[in-house]
Amino acid sequence: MKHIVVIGGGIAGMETACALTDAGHWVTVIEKEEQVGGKLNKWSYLFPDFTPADKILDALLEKHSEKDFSILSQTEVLSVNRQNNKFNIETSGKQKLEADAVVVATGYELFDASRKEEYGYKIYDHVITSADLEKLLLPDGDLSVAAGQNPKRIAFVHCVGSRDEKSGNHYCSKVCCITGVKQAIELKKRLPEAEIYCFYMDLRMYGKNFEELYREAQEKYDIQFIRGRLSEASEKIDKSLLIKSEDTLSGRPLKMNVDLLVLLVGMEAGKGTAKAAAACSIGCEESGFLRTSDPFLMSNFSEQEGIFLAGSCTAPMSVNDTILHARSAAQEVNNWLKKNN
Amino acid sequence: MKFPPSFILPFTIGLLFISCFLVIIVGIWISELSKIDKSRIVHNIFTRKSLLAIRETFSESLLHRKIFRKNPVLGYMHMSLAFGWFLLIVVGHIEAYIHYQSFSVPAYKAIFMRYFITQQSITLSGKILAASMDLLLLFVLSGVVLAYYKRMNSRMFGMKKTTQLKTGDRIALTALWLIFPLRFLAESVSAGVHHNGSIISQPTGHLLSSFLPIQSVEMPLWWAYSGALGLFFFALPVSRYMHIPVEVVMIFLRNYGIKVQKRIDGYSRIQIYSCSRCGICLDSCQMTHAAIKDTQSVYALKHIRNRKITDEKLFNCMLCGRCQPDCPVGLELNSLRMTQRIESTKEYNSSYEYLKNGKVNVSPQTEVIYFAGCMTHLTPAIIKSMKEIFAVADVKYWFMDEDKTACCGRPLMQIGQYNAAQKLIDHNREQILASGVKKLVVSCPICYKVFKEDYALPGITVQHHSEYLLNLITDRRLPINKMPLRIVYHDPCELGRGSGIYLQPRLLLDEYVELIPIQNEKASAYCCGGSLANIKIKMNERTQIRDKALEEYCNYEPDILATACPLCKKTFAKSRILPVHDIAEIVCMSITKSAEISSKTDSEILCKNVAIK
Amino acid sequence: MKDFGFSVIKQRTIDYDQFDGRLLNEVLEMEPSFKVCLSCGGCTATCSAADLVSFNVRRMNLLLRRGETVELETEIQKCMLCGKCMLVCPRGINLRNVIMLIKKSIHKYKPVNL
Amino acid sequence: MKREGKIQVWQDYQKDIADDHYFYVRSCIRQNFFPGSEQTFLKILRRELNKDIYENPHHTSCSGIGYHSDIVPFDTIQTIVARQFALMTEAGYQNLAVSCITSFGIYNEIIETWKEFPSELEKVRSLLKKATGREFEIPQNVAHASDIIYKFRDKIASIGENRLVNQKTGKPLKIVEHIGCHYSKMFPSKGVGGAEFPHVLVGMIESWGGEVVDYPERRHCCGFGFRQYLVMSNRGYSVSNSRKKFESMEPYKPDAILCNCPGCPMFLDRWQYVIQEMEGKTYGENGQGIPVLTYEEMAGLVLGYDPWNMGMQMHQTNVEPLLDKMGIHYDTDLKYAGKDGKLIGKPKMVSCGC
Repeated sequence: MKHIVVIGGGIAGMETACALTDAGHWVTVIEKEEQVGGKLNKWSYLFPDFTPADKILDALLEKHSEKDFSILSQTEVLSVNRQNNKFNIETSGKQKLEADAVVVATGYELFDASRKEEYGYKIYDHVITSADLEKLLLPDGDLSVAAGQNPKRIAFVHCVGSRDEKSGNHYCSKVCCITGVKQAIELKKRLPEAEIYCFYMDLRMYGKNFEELYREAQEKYDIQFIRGRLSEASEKIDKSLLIKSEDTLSGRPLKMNVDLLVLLVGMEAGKGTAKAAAACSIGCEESGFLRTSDPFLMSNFSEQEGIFLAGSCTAPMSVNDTILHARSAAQEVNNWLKKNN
Repeated sequence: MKFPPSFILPFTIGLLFISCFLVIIVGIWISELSKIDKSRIVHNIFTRKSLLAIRETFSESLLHRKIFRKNPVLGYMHMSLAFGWFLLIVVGHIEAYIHYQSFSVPAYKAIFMRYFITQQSITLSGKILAASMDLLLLFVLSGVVLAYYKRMNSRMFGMKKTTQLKTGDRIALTALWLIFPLRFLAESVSAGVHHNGSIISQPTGHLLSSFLPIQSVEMPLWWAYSGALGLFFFALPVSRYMHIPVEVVMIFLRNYGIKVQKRIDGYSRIQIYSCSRCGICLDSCQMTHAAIKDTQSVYALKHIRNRKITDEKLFNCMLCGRCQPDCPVGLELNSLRMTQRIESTKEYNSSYEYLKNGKVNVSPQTEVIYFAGCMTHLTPAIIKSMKEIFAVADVKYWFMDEDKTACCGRPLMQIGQYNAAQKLIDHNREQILASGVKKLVVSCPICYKVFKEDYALPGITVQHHSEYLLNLITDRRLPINKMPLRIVYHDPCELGRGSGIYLQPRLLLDEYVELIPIQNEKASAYCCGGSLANIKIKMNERTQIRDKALEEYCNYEPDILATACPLCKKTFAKSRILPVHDIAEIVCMSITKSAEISSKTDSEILCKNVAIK
Repeated sequence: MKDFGFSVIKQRTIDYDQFDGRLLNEVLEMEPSFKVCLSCGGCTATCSAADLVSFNVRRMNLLLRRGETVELETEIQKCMLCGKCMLVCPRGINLRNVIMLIKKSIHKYKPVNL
Repeated sequence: MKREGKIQVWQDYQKDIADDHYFYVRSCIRQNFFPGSEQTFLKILRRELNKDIYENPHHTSCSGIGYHSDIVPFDTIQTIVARQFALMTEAGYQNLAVSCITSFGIYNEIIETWKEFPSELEKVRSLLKKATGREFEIPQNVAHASDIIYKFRDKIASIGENRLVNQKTGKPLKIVEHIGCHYSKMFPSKGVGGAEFPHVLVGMIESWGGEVVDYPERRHCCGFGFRQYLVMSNRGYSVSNSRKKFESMEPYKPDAILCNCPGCPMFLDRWQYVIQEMEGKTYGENGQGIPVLTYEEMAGLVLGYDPWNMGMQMHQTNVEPLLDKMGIHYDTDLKYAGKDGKLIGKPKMVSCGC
């Protein structure tokens, strides 16, 4: 029986582990948090059809619970060393593991919005991120702003920490556009009186039913889309926010007072992925995401033989794409093990 | 002098009221006519035209021939009511004249004759007259029964729907429905009491006397009859039955050559009041295919009359003109809607100061000005075909709007902006005249209609390309290669009903392909649903209208759906159910022998796909 | 008032909070298809009037949404209502009705002191 | 407003400010606009803080205004700046203390240019050598004069006689802080607290007992904008920028505006008067303007200096309302008295709201 170590217990890691167990391998998942499921734990509803994130997570975890693989939680990988076709893995829990293959599934981290100081996240009272909003969108979430009033006007800022040289991230995080549309609709459902604006640079509705949701947002929910990147936000005496942008289609500066500002934060490869890359001696792209052997046929292969990649540690990815990528990773590992037997 | 009984009061007062009202209102309307129209009346009133008008009044207002032709049951209903009532009045009066041996019999004595003349007629003629009165009443009553039934169930009359009523109409309708049964009852009861009456009223009176205290109900029944008549007269001005008197006036004026102008005037009001709200226009209206059921001509006229017309209703019409041939009163439905559109949009501003006429440089050999039209620029296959045809026929032409030009103005006109359109017309007209070319060929029927009717281009022949291509063939300037293709031709509204061009496209197509005759063609052709005249219709509603038309066309299993309008082409092509080509394309395919016609299999597959959906 | 040889320049900024949305709301209520404009500019590209004069149909959406009634009124007068824009609109917006609705109501919402 | 968040930002932008031995370079325009401020700065450093600060009468304009107005070429300004550095080097100093924000920006810009493009540095060395025969070292520490006051703000507070507190109500005075654009917008790391939430003036205000007003247009430029002001017909742009700030700060009812730039106090002060003349609008209490102070003047008031000695009578918007609130005694008769006690002349149009 072959032993495979999966670094990261998010949905990519768990799904890979699951598929590999099914293929008859012995799998160990190393997760730094107490809980598996990764960032999906932070999300309440998923685009484009508002499926509760719990539902997907529970379904995945239930499937995983039926499988026989071990999870080392609150554990980090310190080093991975290759020795005679085997990988020796040392963990923060002082365990020493020997594996035939390693799957890196360290996922992503959310962009720290306070790095965009001009938007005043963590400084102004009513500037929140999409991740913060996600919790508030749960049925018991309190959306009220100053003096317990419901916000009358809400603005979403797209591309916070993405497509932005100033944040050091040139890439597109891919999922924020549709997240913004989804959250705008959810907010409008909760607060039918509120006016909702999305400040965007481009709207990248790449996936199935995304464009349709965007149209619905305009048609049914009166969400207004203003093409322009926010330059700055400032707090007013009543804690509302004065935001400035160019209305690029009019070619004129625009200012607007909003009660709540939601920053659609992008994805970054994050420290976990960087550490894993260092430990496994595999390469990163300029973006920080892990380099795959090629983007077409070998998107699960790292530069190191026997070390595979799954999920959003390779690029920003939606939940469904991550699950698929994880399954393909398991397939590739299985094929590779067979070939090298 | 003996005072007449008091029950005649409702009738007499009502009659007086309605007579005065009609004289005044018709007087006002006629005074509102333009000078030319007034002189038309003066010149024609003592000519044959008045006789024709009388004949038309007789055949249409009384006999309702047009409705008869469309639907015999419905025609009978209208005829029995109108003609029957008319005869009742006429014969009743004759009877009264004979009885009183005088022509100065007050109307009430004729109308309520059975009350006043209690003895039975002894002469044969008197007996015949009395019997025919009874039969006539029976005839009218049969119409009333049908009318009751039609209210309950309009389908029996082959009508999909019937019009909705408002209060004035309800009162008048109730009165009308009551008049004849009440008359019958009153006369029968009188017959029972006095043994007058005739073949029907007498036995009925006899029968009633067997179980009713007829002496005591006689007076109330005559009261009720008179009351119903009075009520009807009073409700007339606020009801649709105004059409009964006004239509007669309208028929006379129409015979004198008066037409609806581009403004609201006395004649347009007369036409509006002449609408009987029979609802026949609802049947032919394609808007119902998109479940739009409140904007049709009958409703538009009703709202215009009541000054409650909203833009939503006024502009939710494709002005396809399909309802117009069906109107039994022969109202100019499109023009009437148009006058209101002009009125409703007269405050709107447009400014085309940017239109500057440059120099027109056209070589003297130029034979033809070609104006493709705005829409045609979105169907470049038509332009390409026309260019190739011009080349084959060796025609020197000036492509007037190849690069840019102002719109023809027709789309503005269709929504009532005549003044704005005039600015565009003036601009284009100047260019056309400056070119010195004597023939203008247009690819778009929308443009064609306006060039033909509103441009005032002396000495210049305006032709739609279907006419022009036919001319080229007659002049043997185009080769003919008949293609083995079955084609359904869709008449564009503006070309067919709008400009009367039905024949030329058909003759042209006959030369090149096999043309399939279809049910709804020519004057009753469908609109594609893309009409620019409707600015309120939603895109999905347009699609529904289009699909209904396509459904019929598909039944004939044509290889190609041919049309002669870029907008129709664009509208139909969107559905992908049938390959759609302009006739210019078909001619071009044939003469260049590049029969790259979309194969039928493609469309079959699509048809199936649609069916699966 | 004293003359300093210059005057306070009016801000070019669109102050969204000052904007009067009544005309916009009226138009959207009567023609909801206008809500889904993508600002793609297809309408402007095909516009017959735009061939002849600087006229931008797409911008009308913006002028309306930013409450620029004065400019909107002059701009909209250039439209010839030919309807080409509707044939190219990827979202099927009934633009001619939008224009007619604006023409109908704009005088009601024009700022008075101008 | 979450203070912890701001503290986090401020901590991200800390800079080294030399402790002593400064070579002082003056501002061209401040000496006209607020002639007492620089003198007060030197007085505070020398007398109150016992620091060594040296200025060379031969130093010149940095020519920044000419540079930003596209009149002075880059090579020229580099050479002029190099000459100032040469004077500093010759005097044996390494820490530059800059009075002017424009100059501060210029010095930083040029030093950064030299770091990125050493060839420029070599060129300038040779140009200066050819032109003047001088040689220079790049200063080890470039501080704006407000940085230095910021560094010693607590010391000033401890020895000061007055606090930024309304003596009648006991509440802290509400002070608007306005940072010159070229202080940290060009190089956020060169300013205390960065560009978005600069701390240099905030630190002084809080340390001296006042309360900072954080209003939406806080980061907005005063409207100086060089060409906007230099060409008379463009001045409308300048006023409209200042007005934007006034309208934004007005609801907070500030007691004073504190600036660290030569241009800003000038324009925030003068434009209040112009707006009043043009539109009849004033932004302070009781039809008065909002007093505009330089940080030296503010420090001087805290230390108990006489406002007229600091040249505060040169303000167009009267400062008396602030002095009254702080409980500072001043002699109205001496407001326009010269050093010799004679009247220097009273302006005909007394300022905003007075």
